Amino acid sequence: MSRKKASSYTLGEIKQGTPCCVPEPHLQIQDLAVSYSRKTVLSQVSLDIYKGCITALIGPSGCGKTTFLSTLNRLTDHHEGARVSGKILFDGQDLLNDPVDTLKLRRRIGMIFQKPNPFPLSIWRNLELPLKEHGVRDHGLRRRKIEQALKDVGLWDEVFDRLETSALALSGGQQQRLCIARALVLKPEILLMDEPCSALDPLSSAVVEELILRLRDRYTVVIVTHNLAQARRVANYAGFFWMTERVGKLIEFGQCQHLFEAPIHELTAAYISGARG
Amino acid sequence: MSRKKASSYTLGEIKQGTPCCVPEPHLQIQDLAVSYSRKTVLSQVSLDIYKGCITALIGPSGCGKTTFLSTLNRLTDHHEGARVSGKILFDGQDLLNDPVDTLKLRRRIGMIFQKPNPFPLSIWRNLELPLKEHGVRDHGLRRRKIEQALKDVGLWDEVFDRLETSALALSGGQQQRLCIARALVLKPEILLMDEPCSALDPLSSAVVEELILRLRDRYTVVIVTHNLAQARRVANYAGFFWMTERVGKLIEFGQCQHLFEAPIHELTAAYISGARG
Amino acid sequence: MDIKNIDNRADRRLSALLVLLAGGVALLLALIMLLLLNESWPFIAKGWREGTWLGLFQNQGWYPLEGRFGMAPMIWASLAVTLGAIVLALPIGLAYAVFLQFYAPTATALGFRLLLNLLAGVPSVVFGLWGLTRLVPWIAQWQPPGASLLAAILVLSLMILPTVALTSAAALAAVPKELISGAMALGLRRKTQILYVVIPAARSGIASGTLLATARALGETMAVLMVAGNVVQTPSGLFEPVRVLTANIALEMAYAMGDHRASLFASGLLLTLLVWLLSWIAHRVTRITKEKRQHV
Amino acid sequence: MSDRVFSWLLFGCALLVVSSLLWVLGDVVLEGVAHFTWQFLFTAPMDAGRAGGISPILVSTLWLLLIALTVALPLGLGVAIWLSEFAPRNSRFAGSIGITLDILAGVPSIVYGLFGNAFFSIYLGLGFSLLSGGLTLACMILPVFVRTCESGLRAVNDDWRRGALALGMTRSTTIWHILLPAARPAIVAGLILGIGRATAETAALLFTSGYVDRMPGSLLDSGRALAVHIYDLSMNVTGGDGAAYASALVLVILIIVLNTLAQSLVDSWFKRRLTIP
Amino acid sequence: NDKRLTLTGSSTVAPLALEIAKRYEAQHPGVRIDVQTGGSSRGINDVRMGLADIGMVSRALKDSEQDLTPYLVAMDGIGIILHQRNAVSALSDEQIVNIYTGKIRNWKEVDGADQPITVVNKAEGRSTLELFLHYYALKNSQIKAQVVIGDNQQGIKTIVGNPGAIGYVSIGTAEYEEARGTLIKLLPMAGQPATVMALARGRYPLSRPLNLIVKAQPSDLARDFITFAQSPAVRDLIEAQFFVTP
Ligand SMILES: Nc1ncnc2c1ncn2[C@@H]1O[C@H](COP(=O)(O)OP(=O)(O)OP(=O)(O)O)[C@@H](O)[C@H]1O
Ligand SMILES: Nc1ncnc2c1ncn2[C@@H]1O[C@H](COP(=O)(O)OP(=O)(O)OP(=O)(O)O)[C@@H](O)[C@H]1O
Ligand SMILES: [Mg+2]
Ligand SMILES: [Mg+2]
Ligand SMILES: O=P([O-])([O-])[O-]
Repeated sequence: MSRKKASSYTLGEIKQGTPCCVPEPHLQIQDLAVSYSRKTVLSQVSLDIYKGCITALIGPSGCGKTTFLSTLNRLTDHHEGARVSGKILFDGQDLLNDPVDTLKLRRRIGMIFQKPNPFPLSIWRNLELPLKEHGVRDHGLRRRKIEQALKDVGLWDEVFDRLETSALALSGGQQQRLCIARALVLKPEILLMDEPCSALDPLSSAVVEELILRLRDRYTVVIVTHNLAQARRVANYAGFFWMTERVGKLIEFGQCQHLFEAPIHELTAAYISGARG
Repeated sequence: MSRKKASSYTLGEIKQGTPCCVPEPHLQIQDLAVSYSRKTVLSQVSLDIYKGCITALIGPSGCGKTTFLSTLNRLTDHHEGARVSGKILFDGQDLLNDPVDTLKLRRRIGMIFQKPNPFPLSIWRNLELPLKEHGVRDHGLRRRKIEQALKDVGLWDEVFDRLETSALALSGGQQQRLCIARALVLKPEILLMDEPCSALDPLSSAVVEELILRLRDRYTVVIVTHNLAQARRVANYAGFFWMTERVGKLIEFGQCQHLFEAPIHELTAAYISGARG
Repeated sequence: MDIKNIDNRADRRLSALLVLLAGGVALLLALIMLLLLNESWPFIAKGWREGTWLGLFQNQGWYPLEGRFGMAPMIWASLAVTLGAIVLALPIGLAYAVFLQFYAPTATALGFRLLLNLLAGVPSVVFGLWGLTRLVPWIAQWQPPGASLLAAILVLSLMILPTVALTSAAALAAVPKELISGAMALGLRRKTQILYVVIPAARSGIASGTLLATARALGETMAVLMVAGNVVQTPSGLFEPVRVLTANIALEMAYAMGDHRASLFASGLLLTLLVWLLSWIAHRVTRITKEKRQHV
Repeated sequence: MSDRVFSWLLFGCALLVVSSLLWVLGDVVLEGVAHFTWQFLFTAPMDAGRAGGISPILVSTLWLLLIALTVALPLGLGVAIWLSEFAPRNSRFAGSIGITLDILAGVPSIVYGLFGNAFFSIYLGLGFSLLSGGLTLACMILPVFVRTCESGLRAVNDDWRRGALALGMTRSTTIWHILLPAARPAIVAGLILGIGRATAETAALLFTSGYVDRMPGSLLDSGRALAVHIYDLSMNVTGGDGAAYASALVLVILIIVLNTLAQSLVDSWFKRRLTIP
Repeated sequence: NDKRLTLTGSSTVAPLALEIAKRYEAQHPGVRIDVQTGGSSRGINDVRMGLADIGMVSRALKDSEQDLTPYLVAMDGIGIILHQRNAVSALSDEQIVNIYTGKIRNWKEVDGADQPITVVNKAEGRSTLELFLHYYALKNSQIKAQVVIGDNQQGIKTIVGNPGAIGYVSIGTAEYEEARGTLIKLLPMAGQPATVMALARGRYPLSRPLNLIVKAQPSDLARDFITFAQSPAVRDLIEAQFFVTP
């Protein structure tokens, strides 16, 4: 696999972040519940997302993992009929109940989707657009930021000579890395990733996974994945969602190793052993 | 889970089929290769599918599992630009090189797809249409066959009072079972199943899996699945596909237990331990 | 699904029958072209023999009874009217579609869409009637004679607006939701999302709708005849009357004999060739966008 | 430009469109209602249309529509089916049929009038008659109808085609029982478009179906269409304005009625077939 | 087949012929008469080719058309019309020629208000145009029009909507509109008021015959219809269409 190539990535200078697994909460979620036009799909979710750590969320299809991620950057605002209750504390602010500038919030909390969704613009414009939008007027500065972001995701060498071509002409894996670069270029604090590898072929998937691993310590990452092996490989913390009576709940949350090797809840045990789901 | 309910299924009288795992080949595939407009996606596949057994095929996304299944009932005829070479022996006939009446062939080799695809007709008409098509003119006979098929998949009790309603109004799991019933109603000899549970929620998935298990001995089943645990639970034989240089190959084939517990090939070992794919 | 393999006899027979029907379509176009050519042949041949056919495209005036057949002013007028209508209808129709799709509350959107369907259903004579009795006098108050290029453009743009708006709305609706979520997740403003993400993503749909509308504008007859003033002259200002090719046919066809009639068929031929060109462009556009999207 | 200015601009455009529409429609309604009586629908025109009603004209219009649809419907459906279900993917013939249809759809109606006059009226010797007018209209609406039906058929889920193939069903059965019903919304939409164009057409009928405002006795009689009547009243009949507006009102209402009829057909069909569970 | 008659030709005559045909049909059950417009020259052409039994022509036959026999049905005149608010109340022939040829472009040059003149002309092929050109000895290419119209009514609508416009239409049409309060006025011509009355007295100069024409040997039915159309039995129909009985 392309591990060798991956190791030549640069993610910029290494910040002396809080070492992982010394838990300092970055986001505190308390008793979160979400319903779509009165039908509750998620309830009683409470957990902390720790700074600089990768938190993996697993669980069967339809149990509300995507919905949970969307509440964190208030994308649920735009879901029709969605009602969110509970508390999400971020930087001393309650994202759900205090007045929040969602545009700024989403700059600080980036999101990557299951299906790569580059804009139908050139590669360059894909990265330039969010920068311009968030007030980076200086052309040289933009240039440097974009180059850095593309290098961070290991895409620079592959595309530096065709930055003006359409982003849609990239392969799936390249598109997904471009989307990650697009989020990184805004220097977010937290990255939400919704099954970032599940639409990719195994080769691209491995490259993207490698990249996620390299984000650890520098960013707080919350990743939803169906691939249990992947969760094990990359995460510090893991949460397991399950659906009871069509309502999603967080069944178990803890250090990744504990959850996978010594699950407390029998549903968790059944799920990770493959007996269920 | 609904195991108890599932156990009340009837699959008609139990035929005294050849006991499983006493291998008698039903399909013999020899050196099969498939290419799409000159790009080879599958090559050097040789294996036997044994009568009355369930053969599970596993492997990462894109390695050609669906393509392989499609060659067996000549659905590849309808794939754009597909060219198939090699031999598939079925009942003394070479499906690829001898003249074959594909309509009859497909009656004998049924197929179930990943996404349930009931026709946009009533439940009843979904089963009636293929019967009529294959010349079952007698109304009473049709009625009996349809009822039997619905009972076989455990759907009769759930829908007998609304056979005239749209099949699209059924839940995902019910739809998939209806599709299986639609295939069974033609009394095929072989059933090809392409990830039949992967689009279903965990509950429905369990019910369908239960049903597949009950098909063993009465039908020859080839099932593609991403869920290794599922493969282990249901299959007698298992094959592992892997992609090298963008061409899918059958890496290992053998009895299910052997493949999962004592894989010969290191790629197989890596894949089933979750380190790859 | 590819259909190259047809498994049995019944299907092959059906296929053969349908191929015949499809051939009929090709025949129809051939027949139209043939008849137009046949009817206009005396005129074209004469022009060719006498070397005057270039005169068609020169500004010698349109006086068929005096044997002068200069079509150039009408060609320019047709193009000017069409272009003007598109330039007006495209941004407004697109804005309407965006409003419908992304801004209007559901109930309002429903009402607005209904109105659009209504507008699409109004026959062109009715627009002509309205233009003749309301719009033209209104313009004349301000710049006589009123019947003018401007009046034609206004009436036409109103007529093609539903086409532009409905096709654009469909194209906008087909933009993948993931793309919009992506834009939101980056904290882009609504305006940026629409201008730089949604519209570019929908551009091929919008373009093909626009080309459809262009063909419609080029081919419209009655409404233009009723408001454009119909003076054969090269358009030189918005308030000048003009005559378009289609209106010319409708105005004179009933009266035309001999060469005059043949010249009208020749202008019909010319219009058809213009439409041919237009759909060729449309095919190029869709092919290019398709190629661009293909993965390397 | 701020977000707010942008949305006001959009709102302004929408308002502009709506107000000009109301101007046009309001005019037709106000002027039309003033001259309209129920008698108007059921009496023949007198005094060149200034007095009396429009009954023979309505009858001629409906005859023209009927002829056009009777010819264009089966023909168009056949071509659409061939294009979407039978034509080989890269066939040049199919490609050129597609281009031909696009050109035909764009050919100005007045050119169809020239063609109809030269071909049906003179060459085939049908003279000025409902038949030659109706056939001309059929040619005119055919391409639009084919294209709409074709795209409707293409939009039908491939899953169903695959399912039908795997059951060994013939293509004819699949088309008849599944694809056509599934594409019915598009077929009805094409119908609406065709009806709209045919009912509102003036230019193509001036030289084909003619000018006679008597009740047609046979299809070989000349008959005046409603749109031609409006044109004649407003352009050629002194004091015909009132009747012209009343006829315009009838024409608009006729088209709306046909429109909503077709639309509600689609809606009810959707509700009947695609019940969402 | 001798129970059916086809009339084609002048759009001026067509509405009248249609009414006459209806009355004739009512009196002769089983007879069908189809009337199609197409302009005077089409009427002549169709009769020659045998496509129509009777042609309608809204002018006198030319020398080249002596193979046909005309039957006068009614008289019509062409009048110059202005917008009612136009201060000008009379124009000489020379002034009209100058206006139509673009030498006079503003009403103030003919003692009107300071307002540009909009010249309304007819499309080629119409006999109204031919007559107008013939009377003023003009060629169509000399005319500098701002608006070209197809039929009478479009002309009237154009003038109503445009106070600076000048045009010419059938007198009957104009009188009817004037009487209904439409904002137009008819100018006298050569000292004669442009009225149906003056036309009837034969004093109005710019007048034309409305003819039905047939080939040398018309059918009995055609002959009978023409006789009917010339009889007093249709006088009220002619007047209702604002033409003058000969
Ligand atoms: N916009 C919406 N409106 C109504 N219901 C919704 C909406 N989005 C999601 N749901 C429902 O909420 C539940 C949770 O959906 P969600 O997408 O969060 O699940 P998930 O865990 O991400 O599943 P998957 O693994 O398939 O992505 C589902 O039952 C889904 O049908
Ligand atoms: N109709 C087609 N035309 C061209 N290439 C195709 C076509 N169908 C499949 N392929 C290619 O063939 C390869 C094998 O595809 P296939 O669908 O058989 O994989 P798979 O193992 O079933 O994957 P998955 O687990 O995602 O279903 C892929 O690279 C795919 O892109
Ligand atoms: Mg999800
Ligand atoms: Mg597959
Ligand atoms: O139709 P015309 O009477 O003007 O020939």
